[in-house]
Amino acid sequence: MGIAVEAVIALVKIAVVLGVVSLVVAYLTYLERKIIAHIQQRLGPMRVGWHGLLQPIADGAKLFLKEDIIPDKADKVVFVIAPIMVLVPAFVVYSVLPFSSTFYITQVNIGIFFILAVSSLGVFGIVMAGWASNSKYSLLGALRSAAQMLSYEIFLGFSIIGPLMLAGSLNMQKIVEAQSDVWFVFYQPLAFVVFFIAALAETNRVPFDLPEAETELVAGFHTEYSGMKFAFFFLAEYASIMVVSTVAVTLFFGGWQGIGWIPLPGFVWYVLKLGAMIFVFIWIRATLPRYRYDQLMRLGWKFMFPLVMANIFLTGLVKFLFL
Amino acid sequence: MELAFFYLFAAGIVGASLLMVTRANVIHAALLLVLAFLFMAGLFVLAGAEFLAGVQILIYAGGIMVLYLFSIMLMNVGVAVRLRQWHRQSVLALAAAVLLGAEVWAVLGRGGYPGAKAWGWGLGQTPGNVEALGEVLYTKFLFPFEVASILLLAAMIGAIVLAKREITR
Amino acid sequence: MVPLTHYLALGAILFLIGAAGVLMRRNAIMILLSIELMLNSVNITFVGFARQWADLTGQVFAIFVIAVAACEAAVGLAILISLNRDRQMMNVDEINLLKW
Amino acid sequence: MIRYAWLIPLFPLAGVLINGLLGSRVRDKAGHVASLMAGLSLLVVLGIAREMILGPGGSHVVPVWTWITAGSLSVSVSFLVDPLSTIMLLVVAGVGFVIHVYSIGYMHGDPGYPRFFTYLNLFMLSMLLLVMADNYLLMFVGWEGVGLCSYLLIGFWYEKQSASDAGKKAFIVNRIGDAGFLLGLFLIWTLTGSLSYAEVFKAAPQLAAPAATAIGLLLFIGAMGKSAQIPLYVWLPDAMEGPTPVSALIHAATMVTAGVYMVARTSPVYVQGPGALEVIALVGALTAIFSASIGLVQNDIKRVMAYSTVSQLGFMFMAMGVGAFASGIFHLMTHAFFKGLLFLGAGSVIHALHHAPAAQQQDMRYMGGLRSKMPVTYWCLVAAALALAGVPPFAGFWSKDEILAGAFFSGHYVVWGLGTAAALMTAFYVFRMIFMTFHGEMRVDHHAREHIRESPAVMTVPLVILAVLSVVGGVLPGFPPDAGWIHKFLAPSLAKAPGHAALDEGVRVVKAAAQAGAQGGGHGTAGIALIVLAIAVALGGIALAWRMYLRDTAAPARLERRFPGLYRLLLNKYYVDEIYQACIVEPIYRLMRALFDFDQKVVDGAVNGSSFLTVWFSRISGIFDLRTVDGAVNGTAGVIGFFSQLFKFIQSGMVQNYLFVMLLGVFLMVSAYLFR
Repeated sequence: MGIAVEAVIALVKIAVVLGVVSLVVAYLTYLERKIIAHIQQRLGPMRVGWHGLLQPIADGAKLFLKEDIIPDKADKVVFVIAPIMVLVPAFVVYSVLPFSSTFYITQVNIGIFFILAVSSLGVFGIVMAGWASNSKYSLLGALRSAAQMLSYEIFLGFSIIGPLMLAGSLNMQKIVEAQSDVWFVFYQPLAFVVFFIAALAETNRVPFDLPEAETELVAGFHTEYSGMKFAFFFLAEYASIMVVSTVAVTLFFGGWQGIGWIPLPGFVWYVLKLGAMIFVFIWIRATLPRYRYDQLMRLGWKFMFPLVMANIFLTGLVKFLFL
Repeated sequence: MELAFFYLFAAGIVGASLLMVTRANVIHAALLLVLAFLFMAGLFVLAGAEFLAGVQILIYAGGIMVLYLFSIMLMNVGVAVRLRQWHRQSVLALAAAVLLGAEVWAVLGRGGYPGAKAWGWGLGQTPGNVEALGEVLYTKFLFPFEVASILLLAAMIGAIVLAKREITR
Repeated sequence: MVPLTHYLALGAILFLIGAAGVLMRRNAIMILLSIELMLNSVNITFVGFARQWADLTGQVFAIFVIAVAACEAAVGLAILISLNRDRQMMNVDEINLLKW
Repeated sequence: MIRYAWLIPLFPLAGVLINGLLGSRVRDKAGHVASLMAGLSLLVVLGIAREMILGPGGSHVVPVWTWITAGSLSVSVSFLVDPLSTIMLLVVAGVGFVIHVYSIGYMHGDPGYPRFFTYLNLFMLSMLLLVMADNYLLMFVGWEGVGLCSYLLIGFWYEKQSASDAGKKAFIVNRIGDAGFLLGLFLIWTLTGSLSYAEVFKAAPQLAAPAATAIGLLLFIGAMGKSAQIPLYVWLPDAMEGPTPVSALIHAATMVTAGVYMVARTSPVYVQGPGALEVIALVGALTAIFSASIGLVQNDIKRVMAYSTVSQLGFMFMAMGVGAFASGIFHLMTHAFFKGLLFLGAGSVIHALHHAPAAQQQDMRYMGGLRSKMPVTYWCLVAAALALAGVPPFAGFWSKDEILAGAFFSGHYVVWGLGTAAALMTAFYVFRMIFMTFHGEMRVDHHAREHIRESPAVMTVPLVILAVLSVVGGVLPGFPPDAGWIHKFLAPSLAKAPGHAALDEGVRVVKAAAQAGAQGGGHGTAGIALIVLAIAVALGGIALAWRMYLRDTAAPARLERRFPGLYRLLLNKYYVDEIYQACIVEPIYRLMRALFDFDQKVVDGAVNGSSFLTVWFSRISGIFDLRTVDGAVNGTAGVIGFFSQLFKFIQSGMVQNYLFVMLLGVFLMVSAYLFR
């Protein structure tokens, strides 16, 4: 098998994952609208296709065809690069996610660390977008976003240290295998709570959607964007939700491993768990109000930071004493 | 293959750095530096320092450079773009740098380094070098590690004191 | 396997670019960015040596360099912010209070 | 059970912590806490003693932890349980517990109640450490600990000037002895390379006689201080300023016998240096008769006891000195019973008289006729007095006369003679005390009379316990066959002195004679003679006291008129305190004053003179400095200033200029490397 064949296989895999993920992400928007609608006693999209099933495709077409406006005073280059800069890290992460024990694009030694590192780049796009738009709402949104993501990245990173200590590896496959008996969410409930809150903040989701707060900042950093560039931001957000859900499933819920005797293929289990996680994300958006900026910082530094530190300490202690 | 990637990354780094140094707009410069860092992370992966590559992206690109951007946005950079960008000693400095570069080139040309040894592990294999690095970092280099942590603490306090607006009531 | 000389040459080039940036630019932020570049050139040589001799000490020191860089960035930016607040400018060659 | 020996000192430690740290909380319960702790200790001791006495005995080391490791010196905190320490543990824990209980009643209502019991438990802890230590250093810790507690407890009523003075006196005099003890320890370590008993005793037979004698004498200096022997006994009578239970526990039953215990423990070393033993025997005998004679005329009830204690300690050292180690320890035990009882009884009397004027509470001239008011105290004290006087079958007879027999049969006739004389005086003064206190007409202050009543049960029950022990404590362990059970029990712990065969045989003969006397037969002329003499001496002393203080009450006054000099000499305790004051304390003061004057005049004069010289020299050199040196300096400064004006332009204040120069420096360095 020559290097060329390997490259072709890799490319095919990449194409498959990219395509599927794009589609799934597009349908996530549909899912979100539908779920929120039902939570709020509405019907949601119903017109395009059966129960509005073709709505995302229609939306995509609409956004694709819309006029792409670049503000006059904007920094053109940065303005154009920004949405790409947001989207690319969100998709790059998929290259190391293990969708099942056999299907993945590549394995990296530093698996989970790679995901953290790459997803931390997402903030650049937002900052660039906010700055390049040359609008005060955008800039405020970008500043908020930079501070928020910089802070919560720390808790996100620290919260996964507990499970990592238990698994003894950074490799996603091994982490999943380490949970064949008990999911880490039972060993590490504190870490999971912190992880989940930090993940909400990292993905700029309610109740931490300060950077794009519609009511204060008129959509924040992407106020000036339209058309396909706007769609990129949208896609990136949902792709990020998928990523953090995947990480959550991998780290805390045993990845593709099933529950006991139920004979389902690993991939199905994976999708089921992922779906549940994403549902919780949407559910929270439909339920909770937005935090104020100072509350957000206080929650992070004064509550979650000590909590997650205590968790690491306790895990280390228990591991040192009993394992 | 490896060499080809090395040249690719090296070209990226050098190009981004050169562009960075010559930008008038600070934001552009910072973004170009981020680009250089990303290439550098690729270079690290190539050199078998996968963890370092992760750190480079996570801490340098995702942390320090975001801090730079954040700070730059807090300051008004619009005016600075229209000012004179180059120091009066520029020409002299450039000459000195080029001369120094020539000298370094000569030194490197002499070669004569001890022979290479092979890593105990290859690319993409497990166990990766994270375990090995952690082992070394927390045993042999524990004391420097603690010193670094104290340094970070001191820097944090210093930064807060320096940047804090004095509150007058 | 990439020869050690390549890493060293790359490191030297980056260092000199950074040094030239430090010496030639007036804008304080540009100087800080150039210093970051210089620090990273050192990292490249460290990693190159680590690669050459299969010794992790180089990588460990690269990590320490990153820690130092973080400190430098934090303190440097804090100084710049207070400077910007007090004097509304960021040009280093106008700051010469230490003149004789 | 033996491996739980570490529990024994742990309970008093708990008591110290509870009472010491929570004193204000436990308040009235402090006594109960302390007594409970002492009782728990006693339980463990009894368990261990049961195993030691009924079981195979032997010597057991209970390691706790390694304390000091420095070079070749290695000291561990570990406890030794062998027959000797078992006996000591029984005495310390038993008498200690009884006195703790007694103190609940005696100290009731005192403002320092929790403090008192903290000290008392601390004392128990130290004393138990002392007797259980398996090396000299740990023993020294206990040794110093009991010294500290003694100081604290003598000065317990520290607002009283005389009490705090007495405390300081005890501490300082003990310090002198401790210096000797420490030197002894250094010498032991130098000569044997270890401080643990086992290794020292293993090395002891190889010691030269002079070395062993030196060690023995140095250690005995420590024992002199702690056990109040001539010339360091002066602190013990003053120590009676402390509360009476303290006097009973520390200054009669336990702490003061530490020296005796130490000598007995060190017996393997002592038998290598007979010279030290001779000195001990003589000092003991002299102390016995010397303090007994002082005791004859004292009027303070506790002082009589104090001198009696010193005298009895003399007896114990006498036993050590003549090589009758077991007899000495036997006497230590019986003495702890009856002397503790005597003190507690005296305490009971003082307690009953606490409404009398302060000066009369302890003065026997203001007592008398208390028998009917305090029957329990009276009968207990009579039992103790009979035991002390040596009337068979009470405890003192068995132990004291063993000592005298030991002295006689080992050929120390002088010691024996002094001892017998002291025994006569003992019998006299103790019954003088009984008669003056309980018999005759009541001389108590009128106000206090109606307040006199028997002490509460918490005080009398300990008295009765100790009384029973005073009666049977001698006959049970000391009764034949052979020399008595206690000799056989203690034998593994003690070394054999030279000529011990004759001694052992003599003791055995005396015992046999006593047995025979009880059975109506007889053999062993000397033994029978000794026994008869001993009984005669005891009864004679009692009869004399009876005659002088009950029949013919004018007799003491007559005697006083006839021998005024002797009487004053005895009443003032041979003026020993005054002699010490004049011969040691005053000269030291004078030396200090002289040194002070020397310092003021000579040293300060030299200092002032040299400073005066310095000032003048400085003035002269100052002129030189101003003209010549400053001129040079200013000239230099001028030159530098000129060049500075020139070069200052280099300092542009711009960081980047400096950095540029730095880069040039790097350039030059690399050039140097390239073109070298």
